[in-house]
Formats: sequence, C-alpha cells, structure tokens
Amino acid sequence: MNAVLPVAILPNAELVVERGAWVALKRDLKISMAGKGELAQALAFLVIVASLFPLAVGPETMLLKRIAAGVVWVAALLAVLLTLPRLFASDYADGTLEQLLLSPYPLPLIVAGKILGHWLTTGLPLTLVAPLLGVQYGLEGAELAILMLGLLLGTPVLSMIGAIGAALTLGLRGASILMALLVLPLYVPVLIFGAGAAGQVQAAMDPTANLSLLGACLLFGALAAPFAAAAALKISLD
Amino acid sequence: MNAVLPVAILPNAELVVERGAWVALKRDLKISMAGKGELAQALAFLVIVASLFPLAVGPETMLLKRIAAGVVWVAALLAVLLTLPRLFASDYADGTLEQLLLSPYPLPLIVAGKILGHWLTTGLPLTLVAPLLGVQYGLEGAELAILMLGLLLGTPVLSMIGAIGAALTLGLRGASILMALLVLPLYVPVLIFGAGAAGQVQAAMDPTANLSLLGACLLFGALAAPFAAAAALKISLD
Amino acid sequence: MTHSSLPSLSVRGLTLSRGPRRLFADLKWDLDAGSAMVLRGPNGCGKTTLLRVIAGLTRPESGEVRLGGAPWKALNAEQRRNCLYLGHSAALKEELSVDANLSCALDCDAESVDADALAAALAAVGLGERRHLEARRLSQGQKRRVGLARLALSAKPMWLLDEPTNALDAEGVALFLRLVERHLGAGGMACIATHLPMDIGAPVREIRLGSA
Amino acid sequence: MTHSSLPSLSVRGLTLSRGPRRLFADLKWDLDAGSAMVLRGPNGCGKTTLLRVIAGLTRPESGEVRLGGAPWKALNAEQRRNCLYLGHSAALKEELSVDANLSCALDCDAESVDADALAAALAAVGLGERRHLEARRLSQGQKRRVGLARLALSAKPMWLLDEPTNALDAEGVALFLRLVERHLGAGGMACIATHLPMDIGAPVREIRLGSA
Amino acid sequence: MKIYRYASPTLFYPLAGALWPWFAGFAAILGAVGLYMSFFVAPTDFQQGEVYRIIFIHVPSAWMGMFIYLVMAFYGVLALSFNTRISAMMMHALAPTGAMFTFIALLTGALWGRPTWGTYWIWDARMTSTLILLFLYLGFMALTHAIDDTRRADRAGALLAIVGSVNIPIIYFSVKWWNSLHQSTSVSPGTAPKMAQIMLITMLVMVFACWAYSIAMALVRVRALIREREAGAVLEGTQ
Ligand code: HEM
Ligand SMILES: Nc1ncnc2c1ncn2[C@@H]1O[C@H](COP(=O)(O)OP(=O)(O)OP(=O)(O)O)[C@@H](O)[C@H]1O
Ligand SMILES: Nc1ncnc2c1ncn2[C@@H]1O[C@H](COP(=O)(O)OP(=O)(O)OP(=O)(O)O)[C@@H](O)[C@H]1O
Ligand SMILES: [Mg+2]
Ligand SMILES: [Mg+2]
Repeated sequence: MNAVLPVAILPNAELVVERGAWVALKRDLKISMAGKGELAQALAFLVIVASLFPLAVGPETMLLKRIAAGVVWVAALLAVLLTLPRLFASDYADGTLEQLLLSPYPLPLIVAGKILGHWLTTGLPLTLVAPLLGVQYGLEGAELAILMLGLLLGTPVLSMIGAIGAALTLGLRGASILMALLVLPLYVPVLIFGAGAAGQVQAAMDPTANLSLLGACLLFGALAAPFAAAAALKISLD
Repeated sequence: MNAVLPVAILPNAELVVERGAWVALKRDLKISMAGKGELAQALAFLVIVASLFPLAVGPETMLLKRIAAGVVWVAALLAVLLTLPRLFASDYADGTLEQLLLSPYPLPLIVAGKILGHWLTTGLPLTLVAPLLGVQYGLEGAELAILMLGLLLGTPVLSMIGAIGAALTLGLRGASILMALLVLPLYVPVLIFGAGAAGQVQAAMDPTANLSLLGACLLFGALAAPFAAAAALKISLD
Repeated sequence: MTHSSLPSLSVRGLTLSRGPRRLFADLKWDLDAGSAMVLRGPNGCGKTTLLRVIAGLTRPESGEVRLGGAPWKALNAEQRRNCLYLGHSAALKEELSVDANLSCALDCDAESVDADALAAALAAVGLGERRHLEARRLSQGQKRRVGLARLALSAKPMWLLDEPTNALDAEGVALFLRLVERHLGAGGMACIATHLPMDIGAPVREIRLGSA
Repeated sequence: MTHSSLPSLSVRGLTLSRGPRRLFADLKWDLDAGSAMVLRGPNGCGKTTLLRVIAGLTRPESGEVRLGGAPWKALNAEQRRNCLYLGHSAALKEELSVDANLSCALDCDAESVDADALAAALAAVGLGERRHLEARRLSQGQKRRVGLARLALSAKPMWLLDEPTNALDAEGVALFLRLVERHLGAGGMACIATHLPMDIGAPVREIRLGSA
Repeated sequence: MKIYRYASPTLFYPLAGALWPWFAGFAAILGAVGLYMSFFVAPTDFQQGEVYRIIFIHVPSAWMGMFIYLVMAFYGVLALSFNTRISAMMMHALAPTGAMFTFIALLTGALWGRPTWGTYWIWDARMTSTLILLFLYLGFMALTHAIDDTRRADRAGALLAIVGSVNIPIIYFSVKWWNSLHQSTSVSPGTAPKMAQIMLITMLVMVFACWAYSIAMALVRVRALIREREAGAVLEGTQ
C-alpha cells in the first residue's frame, strides 16, 4: 500500500489548444463504448417508434407511403432528444463536467468534441438505418437516397441545437422534458427542410433547394453552436 | 446549536399497512409540486410533438384527420416514456429509493402509490389536453370524446408497464433509451385498442369492443404491475 | 423510552465475495440490546457491503442474519420496522425543503412525529433557520445533519449507519456521539461503519474486516 | 520538480452572500509559493463556496482573485492550467475502469503521463489490483483514492481541495498528507477545506470562516 | 442450498458436453434431408410456382421464433422461483437462437413477399406481430447485456422474459384485431398453398431440424456461459 510515491511530471511547456476537441471526443467515445451497445439502442428506438405508427394509423399502404418521410424524421428527432442527456447531464451528475470546465482547453472546443461524439453515436447510425424503415413504408430508390442525405445533413444540426438545450437545462428537475420543450421548436426548420426534401422526391420535384437549406443550417450551427453551448454551460454551473 | 435533544417518540404499536400507498403517493405529489410546472411540461411536450406532424407530413386536412388519433396516441405514449425516469431513477440517484425499500410498508403498495402519482402528473393531464390537439387535426364531438375516454383508460396502463421497465433498467447506463426498448413493444396493445377505438368512431363503427379491451388491460395491469415492478426494484438494488 | 424488550441481533456465518475477492467469510457475532458494533477496516474491506447485507438490501452468498432467533427475512415488513439505515448518500430530495425531506423520511419509516418535535430536532442539529431551504442548497455537512435529525427522532431500535460522520465538523461529530449514547442508553442497538474513534459512555464492540 | 518561479495567489476583498446570509465579506489574504492555506469553519460556513470562487466556478459579488498581480480571469485558459480542483464528488465515470478514469482526467488537465507512472500512482494509493475495475464498483474511500492518484501525478502548482480526506481511512489520510507535503516542498500551493488537523512539515496557515 | 445453486452447473456441464454433438448431428441430417425435399422432392405449386418453397424455411423459423420465447419465459420462472443458476443460463443461451429464427422468418417472409405481392413488407398482422416479437428479443438481449453483474442480469432477464411472454398472446391477438379493423390490406400471407402430403412431411422434417439445431446451440452456449462463470462459481461456491 505505502509504496514510494511516483515523482510528479513536469508541466509540458506549451499547450496545443486544438487537442481540446480531440480529448473530449476520445473521452466520450470511450464512455459510449463502455456503455454496452448504445448505438444499437438508438437504432432500435428509431425502428420501434417508426413501427408504432402503422399500428396507430392503420396499415393502408398508400397512406403510410404518404407519411413515411415525416414519421422517420420525427422518430429520428425524438431518438436524438432521448440521447441528449448523455451529452452533459451525466457528466454533470458525477462531477466530471466541472473538471471539463476547469480544463485548460478552450471550452467551445471541448463542447465541439462532445457534440461530434454525440452525432457519431446517434445521428450517424440513425442515418444508416433509415432506409430500412423507408422500405417498411414502401419507399424506393431515389426517395430512400434523399431521405438518407437529408438525415446526414440534418442530424448533426439536431445534436448541435440539442447541446445548447441540454446545457441550459443542466441540473434542473424534469430536465429531460424541459429540454424537449426548449429544443423541439428549434428543430422545426430542420424537420421541414428534411421531410420536405423527401416529400418533394416522392412528388417527383427537385429537392436541392431544401437540401442546400439544410446544408446552410449545418454550417451555421457548426460555427455558432459550440460557443452558445459553452456559454450556457458556464451559466448553468455558476 | 447544542440545544437539548428532543426525546424520541415511542413506536406506534400497530402498523397500518395500507397507508403505504398513500405515503408514497403523497410524497411523489409533493415532489412534483416542488419541481415547478411539471404538469405543464408533460402537456407542452404532447402539444409540440403533435404539432410537429403537420409540419412533417404536410397540411392536407383529410390526411391529418386520418392520422389524428394515431398521432395523439403516439405522442402521449412518448410523453409518458419521457417522464418515466421520475418514477424511480431520480429516487435511485439520490439514495431515497433504498429508504423506500427499507420502509416497513409492503413494497408493492408503495410502488402502486408511486405509479398512481405518476399517472396523476402525466397521463391524466395528457388526457385532459388531448381534445385540444384533436381539434387541431379536425376531429369533432364523439371522436374527441372517445379519444379522451381511450386515453383515460389507456394511460394508466402505460404508467404501469412503464414502471416495470423503469425498475428493470435502474442505474444502467443509457437507461432512458434502454427502457424505451423494453417498454414500447409492450405498449403495442394499448396503442392498438386506444387508437383503434378512435379510428372506429371516425369510421362510424362501434368502439365499445376496443374500449372494453382497454379496460381489461387496465384491470389486469393494476393487479399485476405493482408486484412485478416491486420485484424488479429488489433485483435492481441487490 | 426503552427497547429493553428487544431481542438481540445475531449474524451467522455470513459470507460474500465481490469479483475474485472474498470480502468476509463465515462472520459470526451477536449484538445485545444496549450495545453497539463498530465495523472497522481499511477502505474497501467490505464495511458498507456488510451493512447492506444486514439491512437486507444485499443477499449474502451464505449465512443469515437473525433477530432474536427468528431468521431475518430480507425486507420483511415487521422486521424492517425495527431498523433504520443511513447510507453513504444523504438520501435527500434536492428539490424539497429540509423539513419536507425530514417529514417524508419519517412518513416512510411509519414514525408519527408532530411538527414541534420535528422543528426541535432540526434546531438541535443546527438547521433551525434553514428549515425551509431547498435541500440542494445545503452544504455537504448540513446534508448529513439532516440525517442526524432523523436519528434524533427515530424510535427504531436498530441503527445501521455507514460513515455517519463524513463531512461533519467537530461539533457535529460530538452531537452524533451524544445521539448514539442516548440510543444505546435506551436499550437500542447500532452497527456503525466508521474510521473515527467511538468513545462514548456505552458498551461498544469492534470488529475489523480483513484488509481489502 | 519545482514551481519556485510561481507568483503568489492573492485574494482581494472577496464578498459573497447566499440567500439572506453573508458567507464571507471582504476576504483578504495572500498565499506564497510553497505554503498552504487551510479553510476551516463549521458546516455551512462557506468553505466550498470560497474554493469554487477561487477556482473560478462561481462569481463573487465583489472582490477578485489575483495570481501574482494579474487578475484571475475566471476560467481563463492559461490560468486554468495552473490549478487543480477536487470537489466533494469524486468526479469519476462509473462505467469506466479506474485507470481509464485517471487517464481521462489527466488528458483533460493536459498532463502527459505515461502508462507506467499511472500504474505506479494507482499502486501507491492502494488501487493496484483494482486498476481495471469499473469505477462504480469501488468503495467510497477507494473513489477518493483515485483523486489522490491524480494529485500524485499532477504537475499543477495550485491545488484546490474540498474535504479531500472524506471517507479515507487513517492510512489514506497519512498518504494524503505526504502528498501535500511533497507538493508544497516542490514550491506548490494549496487551498484545503477540511475539518481534520493538517500537521505536515511545511508552512500551513489557517483562516476560519465565520460560523454558519 | 449451495448444492442447488452451484453444483448443478458443474454437473450439467459434462452432460451438455455429451449431448450437444448428437443434436447437432440430428440438425445437420434433418436439415439436409428437409432442404433436399423442399427443393427437389416437393412439387411446384400451381399458383405460386417455385417461390413458395421458401415456406419450408419460413414457417418453421416463424414457429420456432415464437416458441423459444415461451421456453425462455419458462426457464425464467424456474430461475426466479428456485433461483437455479442453470435455468437462467439456459434462458440467456436460448435468446440469440430465438432472435435469429424470428429474423429469418421476417427475412424469408420479406423475400417471399417481393414476388408474391410486389413489395417486401406490408403491415399484415402476422408479419407485424413477428416484428414485435423480434423487438422483445432485442429488448431482452439489450437488458441482459447492459447489466454486468451476472446475478442481477439473470434475475432481471427472467422477470422481463416472464412479463414479455404474458404479453405475447395479447400482442398477437391485438395485432390480428388491428389488422381486421382495416380491411383494405388486399393480400395476406395466410393464403397457404394447400399442403400436399409430401409438403407436410417436408415441413415436419424442417421443423424437427430447427428443434435439434436450437437445442444443440443452447447446450453449446450454456457450456460457454458455465465456463465463463466457472471462476466466479468456484470462488463463491465452496472453500
Ligand atoms: C416479413 C414477412 C412475414 C412474416 C413476419 C411472416 C410471419 C409468419 C408467421 C409468424 C407464420 C407462422 C404463424 C402461423 O402459422 O400462424 C407464418 C406462416 C406463413 N406465412 Fe408468413 N410471414 C411473412 C411473409 C409471408 C409472405 C410474403 C408469404 C407468402 C405470400 C407468407 C406465407 C406464409 C404461409 C403460407 C404461412 C403458413 C400458413 C399458415 O401457417 O397459416 N408469409 N408467417
Ligand atoms: N466486481 C468486483 N470485482 C472486484 N472487486 C469488487 C467488485 N465489486 C466490488 N468490489 C470490491 O468490493 C469492495 C466493496 O467494499 P465496501 O464498499 O463495502 O468497502 P468499505 O469497507 O465500505 O470501504 P470504505 O471504507 O471505502 O467505504 C471494494 O473493495 C470493491 O473494490
Ligand atoms: N439560497 C440560499 N439561502 C440561504 N442559504 C443558502 C442558500 N444557498 C446556500 N446557502 C447556504 O450557504 C452555505 C454554503 O456553504 P458551503 O457549502 O460553502 O459550506 P461549507 O463550508 O462547504 O460547509 P461543509 O463543511 O458542510 O462543506 C450553506 O450554509 C447553505 O445553507
Ligand atoms: Mg463504505
Ligand atoms: Mg463543503
């Protein structure tokens, strides 16, 4: 037990600020891997919710084809919502979030890393499984492709916006649902563009407009969200 | 500071077992009241989700009327799902759940009390606000009434089944989504009967069959769920 | 008040391992009314685990806990009534006020306590002016002190306390010792896991659990 | 290793109230390299709060913290590098193994530590065989000991420690004191909130915060 | 008590070791025969042509999917009431096989659907309830994987399996009912080609093949589980 204490290491002179994002990303991915089969869970959730609708609205093929894209998008949106607590809340509960705030790396970079990690473990897998659901609802070829493309562009935005909501509601009681309240309205544009694009293909129209709007959201979010979320974090922990 | 210590009270000879449920119920209601505006939150969530759909599937009134009941039911179901962590997870996190387990009252009674409390703070308000959404989607008179009646019978079952899932996933990482995985498939019958009843009225058919099936689920759940959930709790805390 | 009627607690051949390591094997001891058992040992030796076994929260691999002859049915209602467990966590609802927390806890223990006694107890542990404060605002030590108030009001003959003096200041520790003294004096029993000396005017036995 | 180059920490007129009550008003003190400041006071007097202010987690109502003349920008990167804060909670990810936890923490501190040093530190705090155990399985004291390992490996000149000895056994406390001694000996600084005596072979000053 | 909880796995281990090769053998033989019959002996169906032969895989796997979950629940009851470790292990061992069969039923069904009614999936009652059954399996496996303490994993899994199996009939019925509410679904897979004698025999052979396979797999997995927990069992058990 009482072995000699190791000599502490000298501080490494210069701080490579950029590593901040990487450190946070690596950390969160490690944690996701530790929490067994999280990806699988997010997927399963999507599939299940999507499969509930026909049970609720009835099996008419035409009707289902009509609402297919909408259902998939809403389901994806809820799946992201359900996984948001992983982003900050769990770190807040066990006190590791304070440590992240006190880390020498710039907070926005750390947040960016965490957001990326969240997308890789939710949005991306959702995008990849979406076609499966599309088929269930009788979508084909191009329709599926655009659905996927839309999700690919849209889900990162969901994670970004979600990060802000998650940071703001940190440590509040009933945070999960409160967060939903803050975040869902902000998700509306993404939903409209994404589902809209898919809908246009079905109506044999050109979806590029919607898709490029999604792309714009993505760029803007990538620039603004990390800073907003970082600010929110500082407020919540004061 | 060092005032004389109050003399402890004598143990009250006999234990009124039935009070267990009441004690738990009172406690959880107190907590809900403390967590400001929780009811409001559950409602708002329902409203928002329900309002997302027209945005996702487009504004055709006929189409919306067709899927109205389904959407409301799925939204209600997800709202309940989102609030399930309040049932046990929060008590587990702060160590009060252990105290409940160690209380002299029979655990199933305590669980029953908590389930009732959960329904009063989610299912009931959802039921009351549902007509609002129904109107949004263009439902009328009898349709609305049956929708509400269905929710009134169905939402308690959602809380009961949910309690089992919540107890089983206690303290596991990613519990919220794992719980969704376990619980949603079990929600299917409720969803079918409830949405089915509403659908039948719209199709000018007689919904009593569906409603009485819901009632049966309710009875069965009320008898079985508290015991199952109690057992699950003991397993999870061992 | 006196528990003199109370049968003694006896631990019979308790055995439990965690992972590769055996925490305790074939533990045997009795605890008579009016005396306390202090669990000692280095970090990780199994004090908390043993307390949880006695409380009935964790199942032992073998052996049993008996309350005066009768085998201790884990979580059996009648026996749960006799025992009060304070774990590592303060077991407070952050969003409830201090006295709401206390009265909830007492309700769950099926203890009937009137408001004055409750207020007196809170004052005695130094939370008098903080009665109406949300628990989340309390300092670490103040959170533990709510537990002390619960002890002060409890009529349960058996106390199972896991490091109750954590985060308490010197005055808080003294207060705690007085409470235990009074409890034992009234014929109660206590199992206490702690790293502090327990010098009180009542019979106290110690067991050391094997090093971790 | 030595921090002798390090400027001194100075607290200038810090004032903060919580609710109706003023926790501390117009605090003034300096801390020179190689010495420690121990924050004492009854439960709820504001030790934790003060530490959080110094760490930059909480904003004071007035006054400021300076690091050698330069005002302490709360959460400013360069200054954060100098300071290591251990709060009431052990700050572990339950689902990660002990050493994963430690290396994550060191990564966030931007300390580069090789695997052997890490293993050595864990061994030194008595978690040698538990390196690969999930943190959630650790006992209370073992969780704190992970924090000790982090101290042992930290190159940060300023430590802010909130009741670091909670839940530690005697041997753990001794270990902690040795760590602080070495740290101060190397020219580091420390602000420590604790209820225990800090008798170490290094200059230690105390401030008592007004009773709660 | 001890005997009950610990000895039985150690006794069961060699037994399973002796048995599984036999069942594996049966499975191989019956499977070979069955497949041969289904593809070369059984006559072409006059309305569906050759595709219908999928039925010889589809139906048995669908049946197995449902049946295995009930068996799991049965072991779950044993595990909870007598808290016998071995039955809990059987439960874990069966889950993947059951999930696999359910999935095969879905897959073959979907592949069948394409030629017969031009789409991979319709929300037919049986298809839907099979899908939900798959979800139940996934839920069970997700839960037991998420829990790392084996004791808790066993008991929690057992409880879930029981709750699930109670719901299966309700779900199955409710879905049928739901489907009957909406007549508009034109086609239903239920339109079985009238089973000729030979078809029936083929079907039976395939069913038995699946049985043998499931048992063999279960035994193999249980052995793996015992080996995995052996260290623990020995430690906890005696000494
Ligand atoms: C993913 C899609 C499908 C699923 C999940 C599915 C599921 C099932 C299940 C569970 C059974 C056995 C239960 C029972 O016999 O009552 C079954 C039997 C059967 N299925 Fe499917 N099925 C699917 C697609 C199809 C298709 C496309 C066809 C043919 C057009 C088909 C034809 C049959 C026949 C003929 C039987 C046996 C007759 C009978 O038992 O009634 N199935 N299917
Ligand atoms: N799965 C596991 N594998 C190995 N060791 C384990 C496992 N689970 C728990 N342990 C060990 O079991 C012990 C639990 O002991 P317990 O929490 O009762 O200690 P304690 O005496 O309360 O210590 P403290 O004084 O720190 O509270 C710890 O040493 C822990 O490392
Ligand atoms: N909103 C509020 N109203 C009144 N008092 C408050 C409020 N918020 C916090 N407090 C008080 O502020 C103090 C916080 O002090 P702090 O947590 O720093 O105490 P501490 O010195 O760390 O005590 P301990 O030794 O128990 O850790 C507590 O006394 C708490 O009751
Ligand atoms: Mg302990
Ligand atoms: Mg403090």
